[in-house]
Amino acid sequence: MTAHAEAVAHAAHDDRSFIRKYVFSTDHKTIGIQFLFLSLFFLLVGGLLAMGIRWQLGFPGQAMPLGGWLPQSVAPGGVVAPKTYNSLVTMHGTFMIFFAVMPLLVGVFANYLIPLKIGAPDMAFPRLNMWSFWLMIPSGGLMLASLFVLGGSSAAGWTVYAPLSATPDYSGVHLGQQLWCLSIVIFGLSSLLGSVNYITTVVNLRAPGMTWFRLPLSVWALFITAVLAILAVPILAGAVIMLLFDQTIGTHFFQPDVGGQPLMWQHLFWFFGHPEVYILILPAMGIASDIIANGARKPIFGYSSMVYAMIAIAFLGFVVWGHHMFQSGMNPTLASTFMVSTIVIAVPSAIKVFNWLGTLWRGNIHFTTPMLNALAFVSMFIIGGLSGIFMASTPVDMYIHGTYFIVAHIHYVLFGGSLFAVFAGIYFWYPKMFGRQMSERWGKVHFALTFVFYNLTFFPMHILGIGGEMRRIYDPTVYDFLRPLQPINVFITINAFLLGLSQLVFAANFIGSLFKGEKAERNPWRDTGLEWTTASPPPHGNFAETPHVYHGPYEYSVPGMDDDFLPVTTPPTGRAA
Amino acid sequence: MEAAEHKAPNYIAIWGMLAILTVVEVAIVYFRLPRRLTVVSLVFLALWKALLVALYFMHLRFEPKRLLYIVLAPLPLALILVVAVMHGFRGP
Amino acid sequence: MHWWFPSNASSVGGQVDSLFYVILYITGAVFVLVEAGLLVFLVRYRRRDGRRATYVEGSTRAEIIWTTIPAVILVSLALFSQPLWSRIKSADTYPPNADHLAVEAKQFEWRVTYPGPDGKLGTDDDFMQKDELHLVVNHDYVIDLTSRDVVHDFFIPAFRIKQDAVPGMLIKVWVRPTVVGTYELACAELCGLGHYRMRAQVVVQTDSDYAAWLRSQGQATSSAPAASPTAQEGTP
Amino acid sequence: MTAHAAAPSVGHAAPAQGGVGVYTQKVGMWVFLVSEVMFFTALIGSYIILRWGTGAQWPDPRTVLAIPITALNTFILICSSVSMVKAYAAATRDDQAGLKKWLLLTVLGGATFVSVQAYEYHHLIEKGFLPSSGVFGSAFYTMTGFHGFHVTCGVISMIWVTVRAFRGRYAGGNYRGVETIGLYWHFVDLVWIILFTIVYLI
Repeated sequence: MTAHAEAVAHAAHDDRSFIRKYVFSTDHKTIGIQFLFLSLFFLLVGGLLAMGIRWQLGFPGQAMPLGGWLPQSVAPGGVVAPKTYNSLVTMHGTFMIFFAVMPLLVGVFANYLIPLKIGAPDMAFPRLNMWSFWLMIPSGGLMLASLFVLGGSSAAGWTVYAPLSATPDYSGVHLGQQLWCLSIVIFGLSSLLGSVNYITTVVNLRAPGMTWFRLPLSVWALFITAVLAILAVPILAGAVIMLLFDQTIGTHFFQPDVGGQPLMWQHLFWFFGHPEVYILILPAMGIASDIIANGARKPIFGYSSMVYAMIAIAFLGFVVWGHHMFQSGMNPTLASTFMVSTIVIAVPSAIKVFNWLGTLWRGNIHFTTPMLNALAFVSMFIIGGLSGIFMASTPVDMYIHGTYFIVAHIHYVLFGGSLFAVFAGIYFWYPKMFGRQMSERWGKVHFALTFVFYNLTFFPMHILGIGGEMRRIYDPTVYDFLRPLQPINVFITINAFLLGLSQLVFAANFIGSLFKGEKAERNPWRDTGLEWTTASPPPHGNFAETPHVYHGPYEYSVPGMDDDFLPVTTPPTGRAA
Repeated sequence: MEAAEHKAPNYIAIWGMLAILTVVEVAIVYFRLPRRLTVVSLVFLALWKALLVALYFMHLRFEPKRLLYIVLAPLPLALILVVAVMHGFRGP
Repeated sequence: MHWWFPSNASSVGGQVDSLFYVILYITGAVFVLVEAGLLVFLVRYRRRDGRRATYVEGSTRAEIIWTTIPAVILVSLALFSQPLWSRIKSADTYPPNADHLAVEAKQFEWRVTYPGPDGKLGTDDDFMQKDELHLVVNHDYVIDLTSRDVVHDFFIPAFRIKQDAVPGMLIKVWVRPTVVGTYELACAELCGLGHYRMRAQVVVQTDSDYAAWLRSQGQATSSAPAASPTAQEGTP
Repeated sequence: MTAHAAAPSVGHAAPAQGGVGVYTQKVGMWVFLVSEVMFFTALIGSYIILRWGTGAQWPDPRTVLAIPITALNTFILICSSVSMVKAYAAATRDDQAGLKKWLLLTVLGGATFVSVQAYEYHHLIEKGFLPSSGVFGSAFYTMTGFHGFHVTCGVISMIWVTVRAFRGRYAGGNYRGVETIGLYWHFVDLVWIILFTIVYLI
């Protein structure tokens, strides 16, 4: 075990320079934490943009608080201009999906957890891993810069439908859209390097005894997510490059007047976009599974069907993209095919929900902050999943497509689903990452405020959608049939601001606990996982000696044992490892 | 467990085969056969060449089956994408 | 305060609404059952000292049940939706005796071309009207939907009809209004900075009112292109 | 784990539990190539879709492009693939002289391919065939351009591998670096075989 001897030596005296240790680090734990800070920053940016959107929708045509500070071209007299509004909508979606939620789930947890949870000293390609993080800097930087260039940032929606996006004359956006494309291509490269690493690491670097069906569901989920990313993100990169060429060197891929196909953009985008939806929810499912088993002190109900359900979702995720395009002018017979595949993909999601309920059944549920967030994930994912069924039915989709019903659905999945799981994960692994506990009391306050205001913000959006309110509309009061719905918009806006403010509690708790938090022990949650058998935070090289795995990942409340958890490294005889 | 265990294939023979197939391809184009026949035979020849490269030069033939599954994974998806989009446009 | 569907005014709207309600009742029931189950478990199995969780790893029978039931419900929903969908969107099932109109979307207006007195598109007496769509009640129309620049979306909430207008494509949309009245046509696909005000009026009239309107248009177009009274935009 | 742990350029090697029975760099390269397949699917797929959608107006490639010179270029790329595989075979036998010779020939083949392509571009642009010349021009330059970019990256990494070979880094049966870069090289060749048929011949 020469390599491990080396790793141990590293752990004993870590002689890396400051820059190698904290800046250009190849240690997966440092990279995960770097991703955490970066994506929380982008979460803040995306959230602020959302506040701008909500102000305009709640109080159209009124000056925004502090809006006077913005340049006149962006917000004349502090009032959001129509083009600014379109930019806000576009950049909110872009930042949240590509730079906040995806790196939070994949960049943070895949990097931090995979090697620790499978008993590897680091990733398979640590240097590529470092590049994967450092490419996010130019990518996010270009996207941020596009907010400030002449002509404004991309204003064609986060889906940047061609030809609006491909032809500057139509959108009035020149450089902003090109920067958007460039940023997404670099993002794709970063995601690719990360995913190659995650897949190879899980395939080749599992500790002795860590068989495929002993992998925790979080690792399974992150592995499947990486597979999805490997297959889907290159399609986006290819499409975005074509879009960029349409704008810069005069190609005609999406320009109908010379034989290009605008619908081809939508097909390519959603061939990436739908797997992307699962990239954003599968890791959340995995994280929630780990935390729910821990909180309920019970093995996960139906472990192998959970795994097969995720594999099924991953595969079916590639054959449902057309359901974003039911009303796009696509052949209606093909749309029917997509309706069936979409309906089928709901089944594995249902299985997962029932299995989580089965896990809680006859458990001994500890209501810790991570557990509360994980439970919120389950209950919100139920709503998001059920509202998706409306869209799967093609005739109903004809009415609700492109309305606030869709906006409600996506936020129930991406905020109610993914973000609650992200919060759960941060509260849960914070002691491992930083060696200190976050405050449980303030964590619960944050959870309660978020849960309440989140629902008050997004649930009424269903009603707006049923009333027919279109998304991405600068001023809904232009329409007679939407004017009666305006009080709902005001209500949503107020709650959205309160939801935003509630996150200050999280920020204070997160930053405060870095310095003042109670010192964490090795295994504060009494969890069975491998990462809890090493120090908090783990040393460089992770484990003092190669761990050996003897059990499945969720051996809680095993009959005949004193403790209610059995760490995976405990040999079957009961002797301590 | 590595590649050294199998007998190295005759690379020069495969090279000759690839060269011949290329010549045949170009010849087909200049013979101006019926359009459909041209397309079908060219696609067939291209796949044949691609397979030769993948199986022998990239020695997929001698790798464990599980690696083969990883490699084959994207092909059905690529096919689904292209075929679906081709049929996605509304009929006249 | 009207916080629900706009009242329906087309032949297919009723069926779309019923399908919506069917799904609403099914998902509503599932929602209540599952969330209630979750809450009951949370209360009943909350942490108590001296109690241990029961070591259960799963149950194949339970899993088969909760795989099969959703699968059956969902597949029957798909089967339910299919006929209505192909009736609304498949051009070959449209009524053969329908009248034809052409709607061209451009940033940020709807240009409606009427066939004129001869009832045929593409003849000299065609005339164009901006942002105003006049239809005769209980009459079938097939609208040739095109776009001049970017992707727009032809959305009449009261008709429950939505269809993208894609540049380079001609898409046929079938509508049959059933209630006389004035409705709104909205663009439901982000199409640029004036997207929010890409609004038109849909006027569903009786046969005689329509004829009177058509005559007035004939006079207007003979002298000058029709200036639509509702063309002025902006917030009301 | 003595011979296997000696793999270069990896921070740590851990004992693998099963895995696919293939060393880590090779798995990584194959996973990367899988994503490359999807990238070229986006480009080649778009070409097929656009051509299908355009129908009869599509120009006949034979009248626009120079097929004989490209056929020759195809042959050159195939040759460089053979020299690559010969270099790998030499590395597995620890035949250092052979390894260096074949690697140099591979670099030469790749560089020739890129040069001929640059000449072809120059020629076509002089004739007035540009990326803005209809959808065919758009697709032609994007597809062949990205393939050329991949070959260029390949040549650069191949030069690096050759330098390492001259420094004796692949001595003693340490052929993994050569094999891994070879996989990429053959993949680029494979893509060209498909591209050549679809863009130039059909």
